[in-house]
Amino acid sequence: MISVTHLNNDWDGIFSLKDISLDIKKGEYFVVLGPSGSGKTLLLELIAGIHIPDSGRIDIGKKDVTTESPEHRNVGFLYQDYNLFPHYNVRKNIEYGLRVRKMSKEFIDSRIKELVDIIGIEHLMDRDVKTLSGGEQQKVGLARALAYRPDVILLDEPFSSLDENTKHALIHEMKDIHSREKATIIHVTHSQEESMLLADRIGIMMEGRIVQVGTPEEIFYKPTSVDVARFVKIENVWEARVVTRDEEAMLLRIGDKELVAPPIKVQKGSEVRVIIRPEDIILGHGQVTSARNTFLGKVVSLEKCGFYYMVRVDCGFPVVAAITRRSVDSLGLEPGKNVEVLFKATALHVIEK
Amino acid sequence: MISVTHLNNDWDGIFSLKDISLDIKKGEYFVVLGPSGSGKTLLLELIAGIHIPDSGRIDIGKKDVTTESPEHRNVGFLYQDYNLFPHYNVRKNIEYGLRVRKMSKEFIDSRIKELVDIIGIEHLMDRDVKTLSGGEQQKVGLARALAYRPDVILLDEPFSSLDENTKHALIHEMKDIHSREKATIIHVTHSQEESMLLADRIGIMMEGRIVQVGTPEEIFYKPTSVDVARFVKIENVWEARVVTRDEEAMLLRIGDKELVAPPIKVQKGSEVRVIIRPEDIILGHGQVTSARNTFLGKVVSLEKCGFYYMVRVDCGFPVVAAITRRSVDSLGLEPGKNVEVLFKATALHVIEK
Amino acid sequence: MGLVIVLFVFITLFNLLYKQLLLDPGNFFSIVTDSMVLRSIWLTLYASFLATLIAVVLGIPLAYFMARHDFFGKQLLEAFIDIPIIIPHTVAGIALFSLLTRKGTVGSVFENLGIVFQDSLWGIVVAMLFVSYPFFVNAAKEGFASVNPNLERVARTLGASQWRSFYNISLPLASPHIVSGAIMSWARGISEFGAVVVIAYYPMIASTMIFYRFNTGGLQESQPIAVLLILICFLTFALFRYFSRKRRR
Amino acid sequence: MGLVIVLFVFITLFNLLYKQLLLDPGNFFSIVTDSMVLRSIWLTLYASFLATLIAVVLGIPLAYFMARHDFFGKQLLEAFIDIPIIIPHTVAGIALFSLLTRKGTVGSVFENLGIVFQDSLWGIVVAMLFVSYPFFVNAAKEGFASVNPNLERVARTLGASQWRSFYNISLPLASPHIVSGAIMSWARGISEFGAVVVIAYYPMIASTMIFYRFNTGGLQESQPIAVLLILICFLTFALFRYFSRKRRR
Repeated sequence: MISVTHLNNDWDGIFSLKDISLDIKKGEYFVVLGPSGSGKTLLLELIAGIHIPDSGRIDIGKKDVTTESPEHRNVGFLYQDYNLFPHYNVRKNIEYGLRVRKMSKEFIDSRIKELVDIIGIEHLMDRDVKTLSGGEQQKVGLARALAYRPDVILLDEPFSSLDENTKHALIHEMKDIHSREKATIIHVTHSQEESMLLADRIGIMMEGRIVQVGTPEEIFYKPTSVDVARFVKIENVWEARVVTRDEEAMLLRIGDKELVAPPIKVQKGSEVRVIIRPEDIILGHGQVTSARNTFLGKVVSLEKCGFYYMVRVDCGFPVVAAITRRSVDSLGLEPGKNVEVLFKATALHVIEK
Repeated sequence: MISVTHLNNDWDGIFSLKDISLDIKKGEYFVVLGPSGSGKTLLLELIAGIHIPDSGRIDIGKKDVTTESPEHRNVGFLYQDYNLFPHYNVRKNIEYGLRVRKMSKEFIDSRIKELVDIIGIEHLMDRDVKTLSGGEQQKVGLARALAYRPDVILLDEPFSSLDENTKHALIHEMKDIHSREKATIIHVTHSQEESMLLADRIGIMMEGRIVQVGTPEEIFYKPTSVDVARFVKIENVWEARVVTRDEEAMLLRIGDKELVAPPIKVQKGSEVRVIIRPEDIILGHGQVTSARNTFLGKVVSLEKCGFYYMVRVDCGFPVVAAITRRSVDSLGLEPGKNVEVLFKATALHVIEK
Repeated sequence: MGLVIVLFVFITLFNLLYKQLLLDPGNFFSIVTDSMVLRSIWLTLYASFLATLIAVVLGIPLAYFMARHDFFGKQLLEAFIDIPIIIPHTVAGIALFSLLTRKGTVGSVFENLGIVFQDSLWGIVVAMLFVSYPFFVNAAKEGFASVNPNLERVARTLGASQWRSFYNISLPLASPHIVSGAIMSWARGISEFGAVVVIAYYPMIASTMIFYRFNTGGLQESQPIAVLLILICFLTFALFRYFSRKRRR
Repeated sequence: MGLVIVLFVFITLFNLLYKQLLLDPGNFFSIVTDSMVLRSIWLTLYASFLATLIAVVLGIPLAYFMARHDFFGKQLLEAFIDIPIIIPHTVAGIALFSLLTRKGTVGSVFENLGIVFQDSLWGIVVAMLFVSYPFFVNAAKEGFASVNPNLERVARTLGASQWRSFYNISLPLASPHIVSGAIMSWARGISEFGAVVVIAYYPMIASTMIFYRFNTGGLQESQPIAVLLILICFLTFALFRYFSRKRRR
């Protein structure tokens, strides 16, 4: 549906995009996730035609639009601060794209009615946009961008100017709107939470490059590089050496410990990295379990983190486990105590060094 | 140390404070938590002397400072956007409070050295403040406010203009600085996460009133009103009637179900509300457990929420449980399936209606 | 302390209005109903209106372009636009006269087209345009700069052409600035004396008329005209303040 | 299209400079070294400097107060400050002359103090002050308004008195605006003609000298002085742009 091929752009030397290629399917909710300053907004502006890339190619539908002007691209754009037209009321804002396209009065009315029902803003239609709250502005901006059924909706940090509670409510509505409107969406954000809750697929963007594309599961559990692992806050990244390897499993050595992991295509003796999310690590005392990797360790520290605890354990190599308050209480964990660390082989993700 | 008594202030009718009373102890880290627009910044400005309250009284140390001008109050103030003096470099910013107080050159140098070590900004000292990142600005602003050892440090949303990763790093440093400097801190924020990680005590502020004061444990697990429960995102608030009550327990009835809860001082037959955090609810299949409250229910929906799932179960009354991905997998939960819902009587929190 | 200066303006103007309107209204009415005086005032308002019209038509595209683009030499161009504000008024008059006199290069070209500047309406308009257009261009530029360019970009993605997004979005949003800039430019034209008097002593505009009457008849004959002009200026100025206030909202 | 207007200014000024400096430098140098001319230019610069000095001393407290406080009648006060910008220059002259003439109420008080305004340096200074101080006050007000009041509040909590926080924080941060406002006000004083000529034909300031020479000797005698003034104005203006640019950073 949307394809971006070898896109390069240098923007005053501050932001620059380097050889970006992406394929986004019709109806997909695609999130570009990356730290601020990585060039995410610029990517959206290139797709919208607000800037023209230095090199590379952009296709929307089956049309090459690389140098097309914005009004001929049929995209919808929602900037971070929504940019409603302040001299129009809500209805005139939403209708703008349809009026510019000289749609009939009947068509406009029926389309607006449909949208307003889906987005739930009927009560706002005659309001002055200056009186809207942040969340209301976002909904109106979204309705305006959706009105003429663009081929793709581009969302630039759509939740970042909202307070926490409004944000959570709107994330769920966004999901619903996406499926009811069958829209293709590219959403850029620096929030892992948003990407996890909304994305069909995620592209990780760092310093102007797309470094990994995958489902949320792949991104958050199977990062392909240490940088991505760090970015998605996996602290458990261990250097290991392959001892043996067969069709079903690999035996790895970390220091003087051995652990079992799913096999990847590497030679015996190679250096690899082992990655596991802190939520996938279980702490216990002599439990019966199917986990083949069990180590004895000593608790180093406990750190409150929301309603969970991050427990650091030294078992010859450093392990971080995310444990509920309940488990901390029932295991009586405290620094210096011994504890068993266990995890399933299948929860491990191994990458070449 | 700081006491605020029956403070009232009307600010253009937009923000207003209504009968605020607070006592903050020396060395305490006190967080005022509330939604935006609840009047939190105004409270700090009244304590700092930037505005004078309509009525009420403010004491700092043992001195009534209600109408004192800011420079005679000995407070440190860090606004949301830090407000470093743009025409001074970092060192001159930090020294400002000491120079105004005409401290000796030796004293200033030694105090600055000490602070700079604690806060870790030695490498920034000769930088122009315009070149600092958000996180660096925050540290410099904090150092400036701490330099003359004020009786209290007032922090206005100190993390809200930072990106997620910087924020997490700085929250941990803030904790460390607080304990090393033995400072008394009042920190206002709308972020539950910050308050949970930093506060010794939390005051919940809603629409210009302080509605509950307590430890994070009390606030997040034992809210005293439905409004606070909603604000701290507890969806499990059940209406119940007291069936029997003795020294050790109460038997409550919700619809046709009965449950056991810790006793509070109410008459038999009274209407009460029962509150429990979703993390304290366990889902299982015929487990052996010490929980006296066990119900059979049907899964209504599963909702991904970060690395956890919010599972809604109907067991005659609606229950929301927060469950790890592991548990969802091992229990094979999906909508329509039956599941056992259990929770300890002691995890329940009962309030009068 | 700073109020001294405001008080000074107030007393200066009040003294004049009081003397004319209350102490000697008869003299005031006889002089301001003099047809020569009325004609000169009408000429001033009309010439300044023409100058403002030219400034608006030529200034809007320039102001929009400068608000939206950064280019090499932009600061030099801004400097050039501001020059007439700081050049002494008689100097501006001399410069214009040198260029547009019938014997001058440009003046002779215009004379062949039938347009004469020396001692004519066109000379007055050109002098007023010269001193007043920077006020218009700067106000309009500020107006366009105050419109978030993302609004136009959004309009473009919604399907509007560049022209339409300008006409639907930027122009209406900048219009309070544009209107107040036009009024300011008109008032500046009305107030000009030095540049006009050099290029066109006749037909007399109001400022020239006051100067002439002052030299021939002293305060007695010049004060009434001054009062009338002050009243007209207050009216324009009230309009200006009205649009400025609207702009700030 | 808008460039037409810029081109017009450029050609107007270039035409004059070219004629004088390149075609007839001899005449230019003989006239601008005439001691009467030099004295009039010096008087203009000096009188305008005095007017600006008064505007700065009286204007800073007023500008600061207006930037920091909202009060009933603020808009009226702002209107009063702006009035001299839009009042026709000869009208301003008549108003001042009416007030300050030896026969006037205020004028006679000053005469007893030994200060005469009619045809004197003080008359020139007062006329220049009247037309130029709004430029200073508005620039200084904008300067103070651009300083985040939270900076002063923070300074207060850090232990600085109100005066000290003004002196350490607001004044230095507003200073680029204040300096450019003072230069603007100075340039405006230099450029004034209408108001000055009514209250003080003698001693002649540069504008008056040009007008006088134009009436007695035509372009031949007035152009060289105009060119010299333009060069002086360019210099002031370069200074102004330098501080404006600094301010924007």
